[in-house]
Amino acid sequence: MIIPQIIIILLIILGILSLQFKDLLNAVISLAIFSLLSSLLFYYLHAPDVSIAEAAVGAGVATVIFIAVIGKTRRKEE
Amino acid sequence: MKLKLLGEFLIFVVFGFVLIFGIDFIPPPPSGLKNYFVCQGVRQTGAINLVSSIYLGYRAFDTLGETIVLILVVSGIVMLLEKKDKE
Amino acid sequence: MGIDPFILDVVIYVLMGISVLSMVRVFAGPTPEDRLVGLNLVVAQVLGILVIIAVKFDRSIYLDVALVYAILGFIGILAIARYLGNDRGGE
Amino acid sequence: MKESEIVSVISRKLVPYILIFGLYLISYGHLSPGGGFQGGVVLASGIILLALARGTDSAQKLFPEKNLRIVEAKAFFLFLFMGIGGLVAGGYFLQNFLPLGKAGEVPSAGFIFFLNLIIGLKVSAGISLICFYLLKGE
Repeated sequence: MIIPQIIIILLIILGILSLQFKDLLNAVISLAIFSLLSSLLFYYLHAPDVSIAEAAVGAGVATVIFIAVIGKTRRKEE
Repeated sequence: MKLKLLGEFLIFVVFGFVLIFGIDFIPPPPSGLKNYFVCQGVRQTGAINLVSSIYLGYRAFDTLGETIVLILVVSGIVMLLEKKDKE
Repeated sequence: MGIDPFILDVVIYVLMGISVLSMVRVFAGPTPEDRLVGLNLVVAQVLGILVIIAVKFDRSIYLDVALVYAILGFIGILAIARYLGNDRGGE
Repeated sequence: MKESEIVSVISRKLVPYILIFGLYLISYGHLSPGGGFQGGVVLASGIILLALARGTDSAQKLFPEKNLRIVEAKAFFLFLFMGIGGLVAGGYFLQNFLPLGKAGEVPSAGFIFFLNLIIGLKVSAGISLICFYLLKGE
Protein backbone atom coordinates (compact mmCIF):
# COMPACT_ATOMS: atom_id res chain seq x y z
CA MET A 1 0.00 0.00 0.00
CA ILE A 2 1.15 3.51 -0.74
CA ILE A 3 -1.30 5.54 1.37
CA PRO A 4 1.10 6.23 4.34
CA GLN A 5 3.80 7.50 1.96
CA ILE A 6 1.36 9.92 0.30
CA ILE A 7 0.19 11.16 3.70
CA ILE A 8 3.76 11.67 4.97
CA ILE A 9 4.75 13.69 1.87
CA LEU A 10 1.63 15.87 2.27
CA LEU A 11 2.47 16.34 5.96
CA ILE A 12 5.96 17.61 5.12
CA ILE A 13 4.58 20.02 2.52
CA LEU A 14 1.95 21.35 4.94
CA GLY A 15 4.49 21.81 7.74
CA ILE A 16 6.89 23.82 5.55
CA LEU A 17 3.97 25.85 4.20
CA SER A 18 2.64 26.75 7.65
CA LEU A 19 6.10 28.07 8.55
CA GLN A 20 6.31 30.19 5.41
CA PHE A 21 2.95 31.99 5.54
CA LYS A 22 3.04 35.63 6.59
CA ASP A 23 -0.69 35.80 7.33
CA LEU A 24 -1.11 33.77 10.51
CA LEU A 25 -4.70 32.81 9.68
CA ASN A 26 -3.43 30.81 6.70
CA ALA A 27 -0.94 29.09 8.98
CA VAL A 28 -3.78 28.09 11.32
CA ILE A 29 -5.79 26.61 8.44
CA SER A 30 -2.74 24.72 7.24
CA LEU A 31 -2.14 23.35 10.76
CA ALA A 32 -5.78 22.20 10.92
CA ILE A 33 -5.26 20.12 7.76
CA PHE A 34 -1.95 18.90 9.23
CA SER A 35 -3.68 17.52 12.31
CA LEU A 36 -6.46 16.01 10.18
CA LEU A 37 -3.96 14.12 8.00
CA SER A 38 -1.87 12.96 10.96
CA SER A 39 -5.05 11.65 12.54
CA LEU A 40 -5.71 9.71 9.32
CA LEU A 41 -2.15 8.33 9.46
CA PHE A 42 -2.55 7.10 13.06
CA TYR A 43 -5.90 5.57 12.11
CA TYR A 44 -4.35 3.76 9.18
CA LEU A 45 -1.60 2.33 11.41
CA HIS A 46 -4.20 0.76 13.78
CA ALA A 47 -3.98 3.21 16.66
CA PRO A 48 -7.55 4.48 17.12
CA ASP A 49 -6.92 5.82 20.64
CA VAL A 50 -4.25 8.25 19.48
CA SER A 51 -6.35 9.06 16.44
CA ILE A 52 -9.36 10.07 18.55
CA ALA A 53 -7.18 12.29 20.75
CA GLU A 54 -5.53 13.93 17.75
CA ALA A 55 -8.86 14.50 15.98
CA ALA A 56 -10.56 15.98 19.03
CA VAL A 57 -7.69 18.23 20.03
CA GLY A 58 -6.64 19.28 16.52
CA ALA A 59 -10.09 19.91 15.11
CA GLY A 60 -11.77 21.60 18.04
CA VAL A 61 -9.64 22.91 20.83
CA ALA A 62 -6.32 23.84 19.22
CA THR A 63 -7.90 25.84 16.39
CA VAL A 64 -10.15 27.76 18.79
CA ILE A 65 -7.20 28.61 21.04
CA PHE A 66 -5.05 29.73 18.09
CA ILE A 67 -7.85 31.92 16.73
CA ALA A 68 -8.49 33.47 20.15
CA VAL A 69 -4.80 34.27 20.53
CA ILE A 70 -4.67 35.81 17.03
CA GLY A 71 -7.67 37.92 18.00
CA LYS A 72 -5.82 39.17 21.07
CA THR A 73 -2.59 39.96 19.17
CA ARG A 74 -1.71 40.96 15.59
CA ARG A 75 -2.75 38.97 12.55
CA LYS A 76 0.10 39.68 10.13
CA GLU A 77 3.63 38.62 10.76
CA GLU A 78 6.34 41.09 9.79
CA MET B 1 16.59 35.77 2.83
CA LYS B 2 17.52 33.29 0.09
CA LEU B 3 20.56 32.18 2.09
CA LYS B 4 18.44 31.62 5.19
CA LEU B 5 16.01 29.44 3.24
CA LEU B 6 18.95 27.46 1.84
CA GLY B 7 20.28 26.93 5.36
CA GLU B 8 16.91 25.67 6.56
CA PHE B 9 16.69 23.30 3.62
CA LEU B 10 20.23 22.02 4.31
CA ILE B 11 19.39 21.33 7.98
CA PHE B 12 16.22 19.53 6.88
CA VAL B 13 18.11 17.30 4.42
CA VAL B 14 20.92 16.47 6.89
CA PHE B 15 18.54 15.57 9.70
CA GLY B 16 16.39 13.57 7.30
CA PHE B 17 19.37 11.50 6.20
CA VAL B 18 20.49 10.97 9.79
CA LEU B 19 17.03 9.83 10.82
CA ILE B 20 16.43 7.60 7.79
CA PHE B 21 19.79 5.81 7.93
CA GLY B 22 20.07 5.92 11.69
CA ILE B 23 17.03 3.71 12.07
CA ASP B 24 19.07 0.73 10.86
CA PHE B 25 21.48 0.98 13.79
CA ILE B 26 18.85 1.13 16.55
CA PRO B 27 18.55 -2.28 18.23
CA PRO B 28 15.05 -3.79 18.17
CA PRO B 29 13.00 -3.08 21.30
CA PRO B 30 12.85 -5.85 23.92
CA SER B 31 9.73 -7.94 23.46
CA GLY B 32 9.48 -9.38 26.98
CA LEU B 33 7.43 -6.53 28.44
CA LYS B 34 5.14 -6.41 25.39
CA ASN B 35 4.45 -10.13 25.61
CA TYR B 36 3.76 -9.79 29.35
CA PHE B 37 1.20 -7.03 28.79
CA VAL B 38 -0.53 -8.82 25.92
CA CYS B 39 -0.76 -12.14 27.76
CA GLN B 40 -1.55 -10.97 31.29
CA GLY B 41 -3.19 -7.56 30.78
CA VAL B 42 -6.81 -8.57 30.34
CA ARG B 43 -6.71 -11.11 33.16
CA GLN B 44 -5.01 -8.84 35.69
CA THR B 45 -6.86 -5.55 35.13
CA GLY B 46 -10.14 -6.65 33.57
CA ALA B 47 -10.08 -4.05 30.78
CA ILE B 48 -10.25 -5.17 27.15
CA ASN B 49 -8.71 -1.94 25.83
CA LEU B 50 -5.03 -2.54 26.52
CA VAL B 51 -4.08 1.12 26.24
CA SER B 52 -6.51 2.00 28.99
CA SER B 53 -5.33 -0.88 31.16
CA ILE B 54 -1.72 0.27 30.82
CA TYR B 55 -2.15 3.99 31.49
CA LEU B 56 -4.62 3.55 34.33
CA GLY B 57 -3.61 0.15 35.66
CA TYR B 58 0.09 -0.49 35.40
CA ARG B 59 1.23 3.12 34.94
CA ALA B 60 -1.37 5.04 36.95
CA PHE B 61 1.31 7.09 38.69
CA ASP B 62 2.24 8.72 35.36
CA THR B 63 -1.39 9.75 34.90
CA LEU B 64 -1.29 11.42 38.32
CA GLY B 65 1.64 13.50 37.04
CA GLU B 66 -0.32 14.44 33.91
CA THR B 67 -3.21 15.75 35.99
CA ILE B 68 -0.75 17.90 37.97
CA VAL B 69 0.55 19.35 34.67
CA LEU B 70 -2.99 20.17 33.54
CA ILE B 71 -3.91 21.87 36.82
CA LEU B 72 -0.71 23.96 36.61
CA VAL B 73 -1.55 25.07 33.04
CA VAL B 74 -5.09 26.08 33.99
CA SER B 75 -3.99 28.01 37.07
CA GLY B 76 -1.30 29.81 35.05
CA ILE B 77 -3.74 30.90 32.36
CA VAL B 78 -6.32 32.01 34.93
CA MET B 79 -3.67 34.04 36.76
CA LEU B 80 -2.38 35.72 33.59
CA LEU B 81 -5.73 36.66 32.09
CA GLU B 82 -7.55 37.64 35.26
CA LYS B 83 -4.95 40.25 36.10
CA LYS B 84 -5.58 41.91 32.76
CA ASP B 85 -9.31 42.33 33.41
CA LYS B 86 -8.85 44.20 36.66
CA GLU B 87 -6.66 46.96 35.27
CA MET C 1 -17.91 -11.88 2.88
CA GLY C 2 -19.03 -8.36 2.14
CA ILE C 3 -17.60 -6.09 -0.47
CA ASP C 4 -14.61 -6.98 -2.63
CA PRO C 5 -11.50 -5.43 -0.99
CA PHE C 6 -10.16 -4.37 -4.36
CA ILE C 7 -13.13 -2.04 -4.88
CA LEU C 8 -12.56 -0.54 -1.42
CA ASP C 9 -8.90 0.08 -2.28
CA VAL C 10 -9.91 1.81 -5.52
CA VAL C 11 -12.39 4.00 -3.64
CA ILE C 12 -9.75 4.94 -1.06
CA TYR C 13 -7.28 5.90 -3.81
CA VAL C 14 -9.88 7.97 -5.65
CA LEU C 15 -10.87 9.84 -2.47
CA MET C 16 -7.20 10.43 -1.62
CA GLY C 17 -6.62 11.86 -5.12
CA ILE C 18 -9.65 14.14 -4.81
CA SER C 19 -8.48 15.43 -1.45
CA VAL C 20 -5.00 16.10 -2.87
CA LEU C 21 -6.65 18.05 -5.70
CA SER C 22 -8.71 20.09 -3.28
CA MET C 23 -5.61 20.75 -1.21
CA VAL C 24 -4.29 22.72 -4.18
CA ARG C 25 -6.82 25.41 -3.26
CA VAL C 26 -5.31 25.47 0.23
CA PHE C 27 -1.77 25.78 -1.09
CA ALA C 28 -2.47 28.51 -3.62
CA GLY C 29 -5.62 30.28 -2.54
CA PRO C 30 -5.23 34.04 -2.77
CA THR C 31 -7.45 34.90 0.22
CA PRO C 32 -8.11 33.12 3.54
CA GLU C 33 -11.71 32.47 2.49
CA ASP C 34 -10.55 30.26 -0.37
CA ARG C 35 -8.36 28.30 1.99
CA LEU C 36 -11.29 27.91 4.39
CA VAL C 37 -13.41 26.36 1.62
CA GLY C 38 -10.52 24.03 0.81
CA LEU C 39 -10.31 22.96 4.46
CA ASN C 40 -14.04 22.21 4.47
CA LEU C 41 -13.70 20.02 1.36
CA VAL C 42 -10.71 18.12 2.75
CA VAL C 43 -12.55 17.43 6.03
CA ALA C 44 -15.52 15.92 4.16
CA GLN C 45 -13.34 13.70 1.96
CA VAL C 46 -11.10 12.45 4.77
CA LEU C 47 -14.28 11.57 6.68
CA GLY C 48 -15.23 9.31 3.76
CA ILE C 49 -11.78 7.72 3.83
CA LEU C 50 -12.10 7.00 7.56
CA VAL C 51 -15.44 5.22 7.13
CA ILE C 52 -14.23 3.16 4.17
CA ILE C 53 -11.06 2.09 6.00
CA ALA C 54 -13.26 0.95 8.90
CA VAL C 55 -15.26 -1.17 6.46
CA LYS C 56 -12.07 -2.55 4.92
CA PHE C 57 -10.50 -3.56 8.24
CA ASP C 58 -13.87 -4.98 9.38
CA ARG C 59 -13.77 -3.38 12.84
CA SER C 60 -16.99 -1.70 13.88
CA ILE C 61 -15.42 0.11 16.86
CA TYR C 62 -13.15 2.06 14.50
CA LEU C 63 -16.24 4.03 13.44
CA ASP C 64 -15.93 6.03 16.69
CA VAL C 65 -13.07 8.02 15.19
CA ALA C 66 -15.18 9.00 12.20
CA LEU C 67 -18.02 9.97 14.54
CA VAL C 68 -15.70 12.21 16.57
CA TYR C 69 -14.50 13.95 13.43
CA ALA C 70 -18.01 14.31 12.03
CA ILE C 71 -19.21 15.99 15.23
CA LEU C 72 -16.19 18.13 16.01
CA GLY C 73 -14.81 18.89 12.55
CA PHE C 74 -16.87 22.00 12.07
CA ILE C 75 -16.04 23.73 15.35
CA GLY C 76 -12.67 24.89 14.05
CA ILE C 77 -14.24 26.04 10.78
CA LEU C 78 -16.89 27.91 12.79
CA ALA C 79 -14.21 29.65 14.85
CA ILE C 80 -12.25 30.74 11.76
CA ALA C 81 -15.40 31.93 9.98
CA ARG C 82 -16.49 33.88 13.06
CA TYR C 83 -13.11 35.60 13.23
CA LEU C 84 -13.28 36.50 9.52
CA GLY C 85 -16.79 37.87 9.94
CA ASN C 86 -15.73 40.00 12.91
CA ASP C 87 -12.77 41.29 10.94
CA ARG C 88 -14.91 42.35 7.99
CA GLY C 89 -17.66 43.76 10.19
CA GLY C 90 -15.25 45.90 12.14
CA GLU C 91 -13.91 47.76 9.10
CA MET D 1 -21.37 41.65 14.60
CA LYS D 2 -24.91 40.33 14.29
CA GLU D 3 -25.48 36.82 15.66
CA SER D 4 -26.51 34.30 13.03
CA GLU D 5 -29.87 32.65 13.65
CA ILE D 6 -28.97 29.32 11.97
CA VAL D 7 -25.74 28.78 13.89
CA SER D 8 -27.43 29.63 17.18
CA VAL D 9 -30.34 27.23 16.72
CA ILE D 10 -28.21 24.38 15.32
CA SER D 11 -25.68 24.63 18.12
CA ARG D 12 -28.41 24.66 20.76
CA LYS D 13 -29.85 21.45 19.29
CA LEU D 14 -26.45 19.78 18.78
CA VAL D 15 -24.78 20.37 22.15
CA PRO D 16 -26.73 17.71 24.17
CA TYR D 17 -25.74 15.02 21.68
CA ILE D 18 -22.10 16.05 21.88
CA LEU D 19 -22.22 15.82 25.68
CA ILE D 20 -23.85 12.38 25.53
CA PHE D 21 -21.22 11.19 23.06
CA GLY D 22 -18.45 12.44 25.33
CA LEU D 23 -19.95 10.56 28.28
CA TYR D 24 -20.14 7.44 26.08
CA LEU D 25 -16.45 7.75 25.20
CA ILE D 26 -15.56 8.11 28.89
CA SER D 27 -17.71 5.32 30.28
CA TYR D 28 -16.78 2.78 27.58
CA GLY D 29 -13.11 3.72 27.80
CA HIS D 30 -12.03 0.29 29.01
CA LEU D 31 -13.88 -1.60 26.25
CA SER D 32 -13.46 0.45 23.07
CA PRO D 33 -11.09 3.18 21.83
CA GLY D 34 -11.50 6.30 23.86
CA GLY D 35 -10.95 7.01 27.51
CA GLY D 36 -10.69 9.79 29.99
CA PHE D 37 -8.70 12.35 28.06
CA GLN D 38 -10.46 11.90 24.72
CA GLY D 39 -13.94 11.96 26.22
CA GLY D 40 -13.04 14.98 28.30
CA VAL D 41 -11.90 16.88 25.24
CA VAL D 42 -15.17 16.02 23.46
CA LEU D 43 -17.18 17.26 26.47
CA ALA D 44 -15.14 20.47 26.50
CA SER D 45 -15.75 20.91 22.76
CA GLY D 46 -19.49 20.89 23.39
CA ILE D 47 -19.14 23.69 25.92
CA ILE D 48 -16.82 25.60 23.56
CA LEU D 49 -19.37 25.28 20.74
CA LEU D 50 -22.00 26.83 23.00
CA ALA D 51 -19.61 29.65 23.89
CA LEU D 52 -18.70 30.26 20.24
CA ALA D 53 -22.22 30.31 18.87
CA ARG D 54 -24.12 32.12 21.63
CA GLY D 55 -21.49 34.10 23.50
CA THR D 56 -19.64 33.30 26.70
CA ASP D 57 -22.27 34.87 28.96
CA SER D 58 -24.96 32.52 27.66
CA ALA D 59 -22.66 29.51 28.10
CA GLN D 60 -21.76 30.54 31.62
CA LYS D 61 -25.40 30.41 32.67
CA LEU D 62 -25.38 26.66 32.03
CA PHE D 63 -21.81 25.96 33.09
CA PRO D 64 -20.83 28.59 35.65
CA GLU D 65 -17.18 29.37 35.96
CA LYS D 66 -17.16 28.84 39.71
CA ASN D 67 -18.43 25.25 39.36
CA LEU D 68 -15.84 24.46 36.70
CA ARG D 69 -13.10 25.68 39.01
CA ILE D 70 -14.48 23.57 41.86
CA VAL D 71 -14.63 20.45 39.65
CA GLU D 72 -11.08 21.09 38.45
CA ALA D 73 -9.73 21.28 41.98
CA LYS D 74 -11.82 18.54 43.59
CA ALA D 75 -11.16 15.94 40.89
CA PHE D 76 -7.46 16.01 41.66
CA PHE D 77 -8.09 15.21 45.32
CA LEU D 78 -10.53 12.46 44.33
CA PHE D 79 -7.75 10.92 42.25
CA LEU D 80 -5.44 11.03 45.27
CA PHE D 81 -8.12 9.48 47.49
CA MET D 82 -8.61 6.64 44.99
CA GLY D 83 -4.87 6.02 45.23
CA ILE D 84 -4.92 6.03 49.01
CA GLY D 85 -7.83 3.57 48.90
CA GLY D 86 -5.45 0.99 47.45
CA LEU D 87 -3.08 1.71 50.32
CA VAL D 88 -5.89 1.20 52.85
CA ALA D 89 -6.93 -2.08 51.25
CA GLY D 90 -3.56 -3.50 52.09
CA GLY D 91 -1.56 -3.02 48.90
CA TYR D 92 0.46 -0.32 47.22
CA PHE D 93 -0.46 3.20 46.11
CA LEU D 94 -3.05 3.25 43.26
CA GLN D 95 -3.79 -0.46 43.55
CA ASN D 96 -6.91 -1.84 41.93
CA PHE D 97 -8.90 -2.60 45.06
CA LEU D 98 -12.39 -3.02 43.59
CA PRO D 99 -13.64 -6.38 42.26
CA LEU D 100 -12.64 -6.92 38.64
CA GLY D 101 -15.81 -8.52 37.33
CA LYS D 102 -16.16 -10.33 34.02
CA ALA D 103 -14.07 -8.90 31.21
CA GLY D 104 -16.16 -7.40 28.43
CA GLU D 105 -19.12 -6.12 30.41
CA VAL D 106 -19.63 -2.49 31.30
CA PRO D 107 -19.13 -2.69 35.09
CA SER D 108 -15.86 -4.54 34.83
CA ALA D 109 -12.33 -3.44 35.63
CA GLY D 110 -13.58 -1.82 38.84
CA PHE D 111 -11.01 0.84 39.46
CA ILE D 112 -10.31 1.96 35.89
CA PHE D 113 -13.89 3.06 35.22
CA PHE D 114 -13.87 5.53 38.14
CA LEU D 115 -10.43 6.85 37.24
CA ASN D 116 -11.64 7.41 33.66
CA LEU D 117 -14.65 9.32 35.00
CA ILE D 118 -12.51 11.53 37.25
CA ILE D 119 -9.96 12.30 34.53
CA GLY D 120 -12.71 13.05 32.00
CA LEU D 121 -14.45 15.55 34.29
CA LYS D 122 -11.14 17.17 35.19
CA VAL D 123 -9.95 17.55 31.57
CA SER D 124 -13.28 18.92 30.39
CA ALA D 125 -13.44 21.47 33.22
CA GLY D 126 -9.85 22.59 32.64
CA ILE D 127 -10.03 22.99 28.87
CA SER D 128 -13.38 24.78 28.92
CA LEU D 129 -12.05 27.12 31.64
CA ILE D 130 -9.05 27.98 29.43
CA CYS D 131 -11.30 28.67 26.45
CA PHE D 132 -13.72 30.77 28.52
CA TYR D 133 -10.87 32.98 29.65
CA LEU D 134 -9.50 33.30 26.13
CA LEU D 135 -12.85 34.01 24.46
CA LYS D 136 -14.12 36.38 27.11
CA GLY D 137 -12.36 39.51 25.90
CA GLU D 138 -13.90 39.60 22.41
